[in-house]
Amino acid sequence: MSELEAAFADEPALIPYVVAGDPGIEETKEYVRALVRGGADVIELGLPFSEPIADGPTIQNAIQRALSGGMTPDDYLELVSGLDVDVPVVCMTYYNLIYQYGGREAQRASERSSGGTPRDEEGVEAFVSAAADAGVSGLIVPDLPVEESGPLRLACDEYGLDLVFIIAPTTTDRRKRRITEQASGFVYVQARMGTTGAQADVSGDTHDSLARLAESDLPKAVGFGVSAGEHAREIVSAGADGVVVGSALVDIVASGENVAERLESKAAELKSGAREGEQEIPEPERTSN
Amino acid sequence: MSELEAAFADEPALIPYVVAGDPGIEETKEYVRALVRGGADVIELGLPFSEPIADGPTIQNAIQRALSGGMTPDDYLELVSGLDVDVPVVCMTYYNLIYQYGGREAQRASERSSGGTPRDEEGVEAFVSAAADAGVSGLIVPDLPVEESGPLRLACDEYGLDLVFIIAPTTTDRRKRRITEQASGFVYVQARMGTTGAQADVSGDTHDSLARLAESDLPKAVGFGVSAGEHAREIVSAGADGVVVGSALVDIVASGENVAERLESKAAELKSGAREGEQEIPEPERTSN
Amino acid sequence: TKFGEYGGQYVPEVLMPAIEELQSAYERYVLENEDGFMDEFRRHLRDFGGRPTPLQRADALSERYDREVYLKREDLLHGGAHKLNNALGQVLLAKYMGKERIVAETGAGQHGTATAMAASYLDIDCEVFMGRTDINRQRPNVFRMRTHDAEVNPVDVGSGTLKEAINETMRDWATNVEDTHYVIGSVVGPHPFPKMVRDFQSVISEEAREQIRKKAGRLPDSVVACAGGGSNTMGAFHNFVDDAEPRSANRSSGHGPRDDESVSLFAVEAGGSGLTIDEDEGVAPHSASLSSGQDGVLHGARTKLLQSGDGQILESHSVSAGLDYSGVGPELAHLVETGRVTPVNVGDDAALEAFHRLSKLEGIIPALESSHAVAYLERAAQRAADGSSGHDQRDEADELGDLVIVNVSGRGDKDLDTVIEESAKRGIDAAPSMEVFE
Amino acid sequence: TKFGEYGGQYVPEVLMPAIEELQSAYERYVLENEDGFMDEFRRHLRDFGGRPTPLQRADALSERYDREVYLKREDLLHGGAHKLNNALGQVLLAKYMGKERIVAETGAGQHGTATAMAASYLDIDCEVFMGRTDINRQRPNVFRMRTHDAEVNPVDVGSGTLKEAINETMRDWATNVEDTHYVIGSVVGPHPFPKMVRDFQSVISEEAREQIRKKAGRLPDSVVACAGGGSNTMGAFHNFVDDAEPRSANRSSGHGPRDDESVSLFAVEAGGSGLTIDEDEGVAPHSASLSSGQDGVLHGARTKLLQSGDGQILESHSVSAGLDYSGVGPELAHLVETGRVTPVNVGDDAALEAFHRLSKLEGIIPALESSHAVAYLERAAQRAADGSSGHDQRDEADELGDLVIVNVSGRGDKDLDTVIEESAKRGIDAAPSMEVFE
Repeated sequence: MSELEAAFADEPALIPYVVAGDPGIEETKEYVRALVRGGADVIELGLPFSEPIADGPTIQNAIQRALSGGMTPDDYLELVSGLDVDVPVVCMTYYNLIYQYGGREAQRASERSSGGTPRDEEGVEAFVSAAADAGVSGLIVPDLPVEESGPLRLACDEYGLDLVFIIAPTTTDRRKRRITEQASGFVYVQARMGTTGAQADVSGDTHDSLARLAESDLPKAVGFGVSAGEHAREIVSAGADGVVVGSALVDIVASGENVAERLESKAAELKSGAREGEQEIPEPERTSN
Repeated sequence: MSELEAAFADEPALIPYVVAGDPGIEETKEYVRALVRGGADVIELGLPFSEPIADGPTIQNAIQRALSGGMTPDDYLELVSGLDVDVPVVCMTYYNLIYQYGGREAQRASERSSGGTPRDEEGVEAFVSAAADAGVSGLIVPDLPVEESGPLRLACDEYGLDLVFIIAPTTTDRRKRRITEQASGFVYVQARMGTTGAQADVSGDTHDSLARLAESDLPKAVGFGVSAGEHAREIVSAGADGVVVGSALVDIVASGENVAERLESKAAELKSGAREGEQEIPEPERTSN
Repeated sequence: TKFGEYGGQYVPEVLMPAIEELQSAYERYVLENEDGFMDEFRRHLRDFGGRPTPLQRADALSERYDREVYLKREDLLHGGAHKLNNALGQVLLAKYMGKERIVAETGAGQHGTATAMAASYLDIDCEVFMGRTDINRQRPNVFRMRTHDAEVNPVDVGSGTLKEAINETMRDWATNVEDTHYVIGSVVGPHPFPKMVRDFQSVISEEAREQIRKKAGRLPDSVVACAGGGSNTMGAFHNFVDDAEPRSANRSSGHGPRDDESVSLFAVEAGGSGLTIDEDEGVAPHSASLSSGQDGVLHGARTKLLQSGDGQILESHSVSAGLDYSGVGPELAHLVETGRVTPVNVGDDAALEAFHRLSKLEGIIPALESSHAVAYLERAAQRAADGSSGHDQRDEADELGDLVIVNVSGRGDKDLDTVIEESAKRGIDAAPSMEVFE
Repeated sequence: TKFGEYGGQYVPEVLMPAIEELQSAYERYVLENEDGFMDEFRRHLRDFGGRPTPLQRADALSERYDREVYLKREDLLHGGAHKLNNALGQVLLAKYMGKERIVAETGAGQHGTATAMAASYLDIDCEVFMGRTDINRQRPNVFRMRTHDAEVNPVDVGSGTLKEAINETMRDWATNVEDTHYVIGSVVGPHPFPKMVRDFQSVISEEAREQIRKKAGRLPDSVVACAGGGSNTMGAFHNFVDDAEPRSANRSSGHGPRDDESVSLFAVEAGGSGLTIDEDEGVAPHSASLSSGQDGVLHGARTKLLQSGDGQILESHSVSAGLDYSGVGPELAHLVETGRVTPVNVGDDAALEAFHRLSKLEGIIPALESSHAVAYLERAAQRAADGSSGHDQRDEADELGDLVIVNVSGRGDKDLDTVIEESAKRGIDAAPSMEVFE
């Protein structure tokens, strides 16, 4: 059982998301500590990419702030390795940063050797290796569908990282099987169509998606639109093993007021909701995970 | 010999042009009298038409002033009949006014009869008849080439008006013969290409044109660009029987300062130049007209 | 030199020799294809101009009006309008005649642009006369002409619009006639211009006739074209003027039989804001010379004109600058007089609505000129609806018949600013909101 | 799903089922002509779009460059650019797929306009995403889209240009993927978009190949097309990519023999103001991804990109808004990588000069995009002149050979304001004076 999987073992997991470097590196460290104090079981830490096509406006703006602040992949890995928290960190980013991080390594290598285009295999390995060194437990790459994930999956296996995949409301059963075969750590259940962003209620798609995933052994964490303890309760009671909360927290970061304190209390609210939700699950089901 | 032809009999004729109604009817009467005092042998009086394609900017603007002042064909004929000068008046206008004057008559007629389009024959007769009644001696219609002049020629013959045609620098010998066959009163020799307008010198085309017309019995008056006594001298010495002067006079009208006085003295200058020119013609040629 | 009572050559003597020379060149090169002139002309139309233009079935309009509506797509010609057909023909003819210089008038700028294009393509100097008012309100077309290296000469006299530009071009021509050809922009002016321009434009109906036979299996019941000066009109009509052949039996199925068997020709004039003339101001609030003009002589030809009782030419008005002219081609006047062409008119508002309708329903933004032709379909349908109890209107609607060709003489990109402004001012329902701009 | 190392499907899982559905529809309808899809597509291209477009011999350019220069006239396609080929194909495909709604991104507005046209023609709802900056600087195209009844959704994030508009359209698609098709505007995006868009655009080279055989009796020595995303480029190249047939003996008469016997393909990128990148500002002063980009993943595909060493995408820059994109189609990247396509670039000033040159010499105002392709003729000629003593440059110039096709991908009416302003600012000699305005 990987570090990530283990985080779901005892009780429903709270997976808060913030963007690294929003608005600065020290703040991010402070916010992560606050979230852990509030009850976070896993920290999903965004490595900002300039074209975040899977994210809604809230997180786009956070990414913009982080990039304006000068956040780079190297800074990110240094930040992670300097985090003094005892929960696993999963890195959420887009594929080009992973590919290009390796690309730079490969370019240096190809100057020595016979040249040529860097291949995926060379590209991702450099990033995964560095991430593993920094203490990253797993990766979420929202623009990397299972079809294109081969090289990254191999590298993650080699360096002991989990590779988390997203299951969307549109995912067919055939794709679901393919994805769950490749996924590790947990399955990220996308609660609704579209992009990330806090919503006022839980999408009806959530229950269907969880039901379709009942047979999978991996923990299932629901994200996209989760913003309140009540949502967490409902989602966990519907069978989820955890909730991912991003935009609602990034909103707090964006406000700039009492951020750490409010993050901690929001995390506590969400964690508490998740625990309540667990109580509502009939006994036989609860033990099935 | 018509009134117009007779005006050329004794000495080289001065034919000044002004636009009727520029700037008003009473002013025009005053200007005409001044021109006659200065030595005019024929008055060319423009009946303003909104689209004066054969005229340059000076006369265009004069026409605009006259039309703005409300000048109409009826006003024009009334003006002519009220002129108390003893030189012939030739009416310069464009064909649509002649055509449409009759058109109105014809329309009134067609309301009584069975309708239908007014034809040239009906159209022009009304105008020519009214012009004759008003005391007009002849017509110059710069947009009516000889090809289209049949109906107007007929009407002029019927009412005893002369129809003056223009010979241009481009006119071929074939056309020249056709035009001189149809022309009466005098032949208007266009001194240069283009449109009316005062110029600083006499065009070289003038001598050629006059030479080509030597065999014609009609008096030859040269216009387009004549503005000074010196020009008149040169033109008459080259064999012309008269000069037409328009824009140079209209410029004086436009200035609005001491107009009558200056018109009279300009006419005198031109007439004097013409007389000087006549002195320069070798005797045998002078008697040929 | 006449079409019945209309036409002729009412120009200053200084121009007559050039007119005779042009007449001779027209006969030799255009009518007799001397030196392969017409072959070369057609090659340029094809390779440079993009001919043939399509005849497209307008599916949405056909459904809306319950008849087969076909659009002749002159908007796809190089430059964006039918104007190039004529400009290319005349510029080429000028070269065959050995002229070294081209002058042209322009109002909205379409003809000037087409002439400038043709002149730069065929490598001959070009000067365009354009009223100051038009220059200021048609800047993009001035840019285009200058970009094609044509001189643009502002005309400051009078109202500074098309009429004055024509006058001024005639003056230039009178001055430089020996080495200069005047590329007149429509089927107007002295003979042989109206015939020659018609011949250059008649490729429209030549193609349309063949295309409709191929697509619909027969000739149309009617052809609808807008009419300002009338060059797209005559181009769209010419090859149908003599058509009087019987149609297939089913043509009468939809709307009942018509009295005659010929192809009906509808010239749609700009009704502007109404047909009443203000003689004191010297202004007509429309450009409907065929519908309401009087016979007269303007710009070299006898034709139907907007004029005062005295014969002074009135300023015309239309939301479409390209239809804004006080005269009309003499051949059209003749065809109207003889009953072969039916003159109709639609006002500014109806034209604006038609502009939006075609843009929304068919994916084609028509020129405001062409929008008048499109608008007549709606007018006919409305009359049919209004008059379903009365016979007169019913008959009028049915004149269009079951199979209609509408000439889309040009594209409307050039008119977008005007249309947006005028639609907002007049509260045209069909106009889209432009709230996207902050 | 790849062209060599390039291409692929790098999109969120939520879109993958739609991509699979699209792949299936592409294979059935486009590749296998199921239900006569391709027949209907080609009929619309002909009747609505105005295809075929001419292949015109450019007489003045041929003389200037001492080689046969032919222009493929995509500027004559309905809407004024090659964009309609793709928009019409995808909108029609969306209808065959039973979709009820179209979304599209647009930068300069050309693709948005083409999509709006096609959507109104084929009667399907259409929403276009456009950056706020672009909306404000491309007002006429916004007017056109609105006039065709398309919604225009402003994108306020980031720099408010094309890149952001694509991101936002992908987000809308991810939200509404079940009833919505995303009409992507170039040969970019996840598979099968690059192949499918190429197939829709390949009608350009299909026609050009047949036309040049008919006119010149053989295949061209080279084809020159501008490359931003690369849809006109792939359209102009596709049917020549496999050509390696021997040419007639006299082809080497003018410029000496070349090394290979295939049709040379030149992709002309926007060199902007120079190829140096400012990483600190995240800005590239050009759009030359093929010439100077690094491999990476953007908008669903692996391709050559303008990016920082970290992999952040750089803002590109070109005087031509339509070339202003940080990526390029993956197939072009592959063809460049394999040596089949030669990437070259010309800067802003050279493109502006070419804009004026073609307008003056040939009577065609090219789009600023297309002006880059035209400019490469001049560049090659200059190099030949400069390098007449040295061998290297001489060879480069001779790559164009004796018979060249240049793809004029669109018309430049839309660019007039920009060109006049930029020409004045940069002191471009070839620009005409605009003193006619008071």
